[in-house]
Amino acid sequence: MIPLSTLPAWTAFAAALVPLLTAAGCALPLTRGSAVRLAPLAAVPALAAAVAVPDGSIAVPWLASGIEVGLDGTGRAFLSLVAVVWTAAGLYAAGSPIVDRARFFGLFSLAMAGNLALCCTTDPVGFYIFFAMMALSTYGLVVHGGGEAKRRAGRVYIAFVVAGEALLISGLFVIGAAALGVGADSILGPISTALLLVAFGIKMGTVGLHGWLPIAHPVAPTPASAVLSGVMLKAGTLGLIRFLPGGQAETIPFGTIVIAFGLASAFYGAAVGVFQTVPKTVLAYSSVSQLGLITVAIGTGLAVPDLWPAAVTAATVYAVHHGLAKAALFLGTDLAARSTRRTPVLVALSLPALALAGLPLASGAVAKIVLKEATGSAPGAWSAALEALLPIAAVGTTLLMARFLYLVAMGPKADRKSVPGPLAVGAVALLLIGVGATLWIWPAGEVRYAAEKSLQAKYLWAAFWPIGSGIAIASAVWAARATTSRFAGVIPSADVYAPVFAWAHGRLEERERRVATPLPTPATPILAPERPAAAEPAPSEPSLLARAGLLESALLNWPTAISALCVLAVLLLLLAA
Amino acid sequence: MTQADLYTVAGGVLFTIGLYGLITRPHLLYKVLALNVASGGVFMVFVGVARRVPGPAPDPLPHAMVLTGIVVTVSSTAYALALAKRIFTETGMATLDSADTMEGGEDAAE
Amino acid sequence: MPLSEWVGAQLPALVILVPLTAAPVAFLGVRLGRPVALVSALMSQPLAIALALEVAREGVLRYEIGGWGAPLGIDFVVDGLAATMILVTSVIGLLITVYASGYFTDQDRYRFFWPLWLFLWASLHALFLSGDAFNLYVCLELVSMSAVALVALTARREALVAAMRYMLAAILGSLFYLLGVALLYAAFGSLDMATLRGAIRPDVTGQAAFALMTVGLLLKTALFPLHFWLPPAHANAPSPVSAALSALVVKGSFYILIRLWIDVGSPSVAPGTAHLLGVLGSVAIVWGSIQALRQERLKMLVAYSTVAQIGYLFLLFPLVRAGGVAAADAWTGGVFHAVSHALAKSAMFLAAGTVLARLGHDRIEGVGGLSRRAPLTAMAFGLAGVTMMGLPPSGGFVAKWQMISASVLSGEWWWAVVIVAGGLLAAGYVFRVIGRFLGREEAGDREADTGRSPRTMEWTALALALGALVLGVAGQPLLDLIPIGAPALVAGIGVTP
Amino acid sequence: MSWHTLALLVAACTPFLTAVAVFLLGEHRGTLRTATGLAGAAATAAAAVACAGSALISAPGEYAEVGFGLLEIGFVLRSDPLGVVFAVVAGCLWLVTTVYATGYMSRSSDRARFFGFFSICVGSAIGLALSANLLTFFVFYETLTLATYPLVVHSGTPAALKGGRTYLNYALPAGAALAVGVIWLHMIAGPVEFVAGGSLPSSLVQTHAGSLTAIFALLMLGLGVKAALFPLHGWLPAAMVAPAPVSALLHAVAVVKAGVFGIARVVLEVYGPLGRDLGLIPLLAAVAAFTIIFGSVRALAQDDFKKRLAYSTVSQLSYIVLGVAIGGPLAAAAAIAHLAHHAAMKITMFFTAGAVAEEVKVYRISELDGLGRRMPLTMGAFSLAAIGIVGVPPIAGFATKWLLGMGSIEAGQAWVVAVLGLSSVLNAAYFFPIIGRAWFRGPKSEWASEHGTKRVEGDLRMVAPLVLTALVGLAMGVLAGAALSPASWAQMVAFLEFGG
Repeated sequence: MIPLSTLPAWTAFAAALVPLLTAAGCALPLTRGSAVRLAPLAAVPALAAAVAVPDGSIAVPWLASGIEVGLDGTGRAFLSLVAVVWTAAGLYAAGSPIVDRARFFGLFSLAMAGNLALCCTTDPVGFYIFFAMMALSTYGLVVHGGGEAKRRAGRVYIAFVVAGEALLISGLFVIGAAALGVGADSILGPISTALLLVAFGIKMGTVGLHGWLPIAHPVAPTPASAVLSGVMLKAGTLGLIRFLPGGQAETIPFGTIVIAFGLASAFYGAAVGVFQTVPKTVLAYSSVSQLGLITVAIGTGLAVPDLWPAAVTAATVYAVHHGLAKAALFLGTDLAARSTRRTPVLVALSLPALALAGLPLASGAVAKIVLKEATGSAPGAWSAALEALLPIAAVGTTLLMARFLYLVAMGPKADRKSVPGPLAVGAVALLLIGVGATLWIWPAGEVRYAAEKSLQAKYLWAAFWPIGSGIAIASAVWAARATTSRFAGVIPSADVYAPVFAWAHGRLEERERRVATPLPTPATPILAPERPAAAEPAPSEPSLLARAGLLESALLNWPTAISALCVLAVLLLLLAA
Repeated sequence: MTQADLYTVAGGVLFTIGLYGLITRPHLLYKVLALNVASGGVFMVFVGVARRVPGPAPDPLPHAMVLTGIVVTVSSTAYALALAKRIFTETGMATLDSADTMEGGEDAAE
Repeated sequence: MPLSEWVGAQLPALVILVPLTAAPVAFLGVRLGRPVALVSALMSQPLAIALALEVAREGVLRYEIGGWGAPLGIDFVVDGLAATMILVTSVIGLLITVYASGYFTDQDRYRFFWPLWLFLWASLHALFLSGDAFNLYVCLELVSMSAVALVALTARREALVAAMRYMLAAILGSLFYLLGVALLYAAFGSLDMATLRGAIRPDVTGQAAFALMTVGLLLKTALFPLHFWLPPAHANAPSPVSAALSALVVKGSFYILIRLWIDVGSPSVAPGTAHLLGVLGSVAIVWGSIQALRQERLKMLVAYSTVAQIGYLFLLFPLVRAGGVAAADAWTGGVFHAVSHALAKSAMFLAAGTVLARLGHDRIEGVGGLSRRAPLTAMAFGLAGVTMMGLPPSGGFVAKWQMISASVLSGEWWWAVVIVAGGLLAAGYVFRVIGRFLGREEAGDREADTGRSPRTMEWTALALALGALVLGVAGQPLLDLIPIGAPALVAGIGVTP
Repeated sequence: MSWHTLALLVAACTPFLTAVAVFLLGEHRGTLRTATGLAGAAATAAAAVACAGSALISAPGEYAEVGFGLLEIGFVLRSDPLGVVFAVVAGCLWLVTTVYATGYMSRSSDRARFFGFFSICVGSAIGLALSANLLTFFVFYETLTLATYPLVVHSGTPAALKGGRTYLNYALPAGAALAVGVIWLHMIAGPVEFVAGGSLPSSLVQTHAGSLTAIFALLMLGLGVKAALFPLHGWLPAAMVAPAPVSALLHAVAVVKAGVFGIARVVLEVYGPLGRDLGLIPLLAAVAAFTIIFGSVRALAQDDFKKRLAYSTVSQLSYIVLGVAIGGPLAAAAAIAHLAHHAAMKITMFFTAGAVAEEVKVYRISELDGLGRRMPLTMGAFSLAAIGIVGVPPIAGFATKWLLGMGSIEAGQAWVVAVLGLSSVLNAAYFFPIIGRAWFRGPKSEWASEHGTKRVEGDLRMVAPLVLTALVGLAMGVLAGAALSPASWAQMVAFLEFGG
């Protein structure tokens, strides 16, 4: 009998795990058809739970190594975002010509379950379980459809995932042990913090750790890219919020480093992104840039422990905003490419694009205000620096978005057969509504306050001028396109990682080729038909055993033997005397 | 040196001579005879030992043992000779170290 | 007197008399040998078991033949050691008899096997019971003569030459022993072991007597480098004979050696000799194993294995020197080794005999895949090999445990090194054969196989091997029996550092 | 006789009796032989579980015992909580493996010999699990050594014989070292029983420090070969010439775990705190840590399917050794739990290797492309087990890693966390490509052209066991915190060991 008080937590958790059913359904031949049809809607129960289930969590000691499930404010925000984006992506996928649908929706559901459930767990083990489930099943989504390019991208993706998981679990060990009351007060605490920052930094594409992002996004099927960029990256954010020892003095040394990395990501993403030639790659770099801003918020909270709650709110709000907008953009990319009439799509897409840059009335403006509130109290010179730099980042975002829309508009003509159906259009529409409305109906006080604030003239101007400048610069670049177009693509999509990846791919593929063409003496196939053994070379000189044999025949010789007997007799007589 | 000691020492010498013959003579007949010489030596030692008790009468026990020993030696000599003869008929030689004694095998009992 | 009581009182005589009576009867008719031997073998079992139980219950038994008593009469002394040896001889004897009844199908040709074998058996029992140095000589001669005759049984020339070699060596050994007996009598005026035990004192003649007797016995036990006669004799004899020779006959002379040195004399008064014997034993272990590794014939391999395994027995001498627990461990371990080796080695020779009977040869390279065609035989060989290697669960392991214990306790760890190395070398030659058994059949091997291996042959070998194995886990009763009436030196009295 | 001792007797004796019956039934009475084997395995598994029940309800010091005298020490079996873990694992997986082997060997020769020795191996493993003292343990340990040989060389090919020789070259000297160590220890300390928390009196440290150190080295040498500790691991890949059921149950579970189980017994229940006092444990931990990494790196280089698995086993076994050597209840619990966890996962993988070899004659990883579509259940089970070994939650391997990681912090040995992290990455590096090939590449090997890519699993007798063990591995992880799960049981044992 489950006590009534635990019901909410259970409900939320169970709702989050509903996609596991569709995943299983896709695996079993009998249920495959219906599971594929139901998979897009598998996140709906979770969304309902996010809306309806009250806060509260319970420990479940028997599950895995003992986990804790339930919802709190942050979890609820992330769960809502995740559920909406997955539903949109699912609907879009349902309306897209995807090959091998059973497998796609199976993996899709599995990743969805992981992503939803990690929002509903509040302890390290539970989070790690679902984090891994999400990240690993996504590999299948990235390489879905097969081919050399996808395999390479998948390889990069999985390498980063594995490294991240290893670092993450190492950091979580310390937290787990601390829960048991051991090891927390030592040097392990800061080490654990550092490990978590790096591990989640990989997931969030922080500059330097971002190598997989612009590789994996373009090759994945569009719905997968949408969830990848829209919500899976945010799992990193949620992880940071959950497991960093926020609000404690020990985090202060990390603060400035994190802020620095955040800012670097924000600018680097924009700077590299504008040189890209594939729309989805541009979006990937935009994600690097945008998540850099979230990182800045987290860093501020670390630097000023008192600001941690505010930083959490900022990160959460920004995550929701970016998640919706970026997912819309990804889906829109494909929608535009498949539409015979591209202009309406482009117009629709400029909403989330501009929202990212901070367009008033849209989610971006609200998010940026919350962010600014948090960073306004950053320590020392940081406050002023951020005040100056954040708008410039918005300029960068605008440029990126302009580049993106340009690439979408210039994309190859659509094929008539692949015209998107109502499901696909509806999915994008759902997200657009989200971009427009979510932050306005957000229940938390601060957000409502910021939303109203964004309508004040000061903030309107602050929101507008970077967008305006960005558009102006973009127009100038476009006008001078005879010159500037030469720069398109000068930075490879993997930027600084390009030579590393090329080398690693080369090594691995070379080895594969070597293995695939068996050498004259292949590894012994076990229990396979054997070849006749080579004749042993004749020994050139008598072996030790043969020498022993010669000696033995001397010993066996009668005179020798009896003489030995006599010697022995004399010896024994002497010893006796 | 008493008479008894003389017997004893002579017995030892005989034993050694027998031993020498056993080593140096390859022919089986010689070997068997050499062993007989050696056992004669041993018996002489026994005879000498019988004198160890004080008084005119020797200890009877070693004599009894010598008798037993002679019986044993006679029978074993007979047996050894029979065996040597058989070897001669089979191999045409009467030596031990014929080339193939270490090889070959027991024939399967049929 | 009720029969059972009479039998109980006459047990020591009966264990000798049964085979001794059966032997001439078996001699009488061609068809008589087998049934008489089987009856005698079966009758020996309850007697030997009863004797062992009696000793286990009552302690050392003395039996005066004809009621004369020492010094005039002849006494039998049955202590734990003697009872153990008789028990083992009886059990192995029975199984060899059963095996032989399947092996010797040509009744005429092998008609003398049965009486000779029964004589051998009777003399072995007599040897184990004798408490008198001269008596032992007589028994030793009886054993040797029957053994030589058995070796020559096939009348093939290799066998004849081997038998001759064996005979000359045996007679020479007996002469050395007899010479020693003479000097022993000269020194102490008695040949009764029990009397000697009290009379022994440092004396040049006495020491010389010991030395000469020892040389003779070493020759008969085939301790390296006096093993020259053993491999040809054991390998060329018919397999049941090989089994009896390797398992029992060499133990006879060894038995006298330990009686002489540990019961009557004491290795502690002649440390040099004790060490020399230990060293020769060690060399035997290594040398015998190495030779076994290079043999091409299965029976030669097994024979050389005997040369090696005999070496272990001689480690007893240095190890009991210190007295105390170490000596007690060494004593039980050494005897236990003799017992388990007897079981395992007879199993090996019998298994080899089956191979020979099936294939007509015993070349190791020709036995490929035999485990498929004669699984019981392969299994018997393998299980016996476990004891040879001294691995658990086997009697060999328990024995080695005791001996290594003794060497650790006495601080002379180098003997332990030898014991361990010997086990590994044994593994080398055992697995050489087992690998072949389990391996592929070479072309023609299957055709050469006559398939002739009666169940009596396969099962007896397996039973012996299993016996050696069972000793490894359930050997405690025997471990308790062996020390009964043990000499003071090895009775476990005294403190060991 | 109470049911406690009865269960103990049945668990230890049934495999040997089964072996005898199987040998006697011989090659030709196949059906009866199979039935006997299954019945024996089922009885053994049930009895092992009953032993576990017995251990659970008995107070420490009052566990069921049965035995007789031998060498003043005794040949004694006992169902204590640590022992029954291994006994249950070996017993239950034997039942599964018997089913699998019936399918795998259905066209093979010498089946009586195979199943007979197989039973002896399992009996030895269960026997040594339930041994109450070092002598009994050693007897079973060596029986296991010997009984494995005929299985390694089962096919009788020169390659198999060579593998068998390599196996012996390692195993026999190890046995000798172990023997000397055990005897020496008995000389110093008298009969050595296994007692939670260590049985050697602490006063021995003053009097026999040198000897105890040497003995420990000898024991580790002897046990380390089966545990495949570097540099004693070389036999394991060579022994992969054995048929798949042997590799699966013996070279992933019974034989190799006998080594690590022995190390656990010696470190936890013989030396106890003495090991730390003598400074022996850190060295063991270092060797284990190195082996973890070394095994993984070597696994990366293997293209032969079974050899890659073998090197993975080398690496994984040292998790157990490391857990024991870290010293601390959580780490020890991780070690004990991993006995079961690794068993379920690795046996699945070897089953897969065997099933794949039988079904499509594929022995190399580079030929596995696209096999997931051909044999989805088989490869699915494999994938589950593989990601479990890598340490991906919520499969069993993660439960081990979690306990081990926290245990190492608890014991103040946080460096182990780095080893775990690196090892996880390497594990992923050699297992993920297999999964990737099977599921995310198109078929290119010969089997595809010969048989097409139609979905055909192998013999049901092979598929069902491997799916079952994969699910067991999953369940062990998902329910790790539940009562009576291996991880919970292991924690109970560990707290007994450390007096928690």
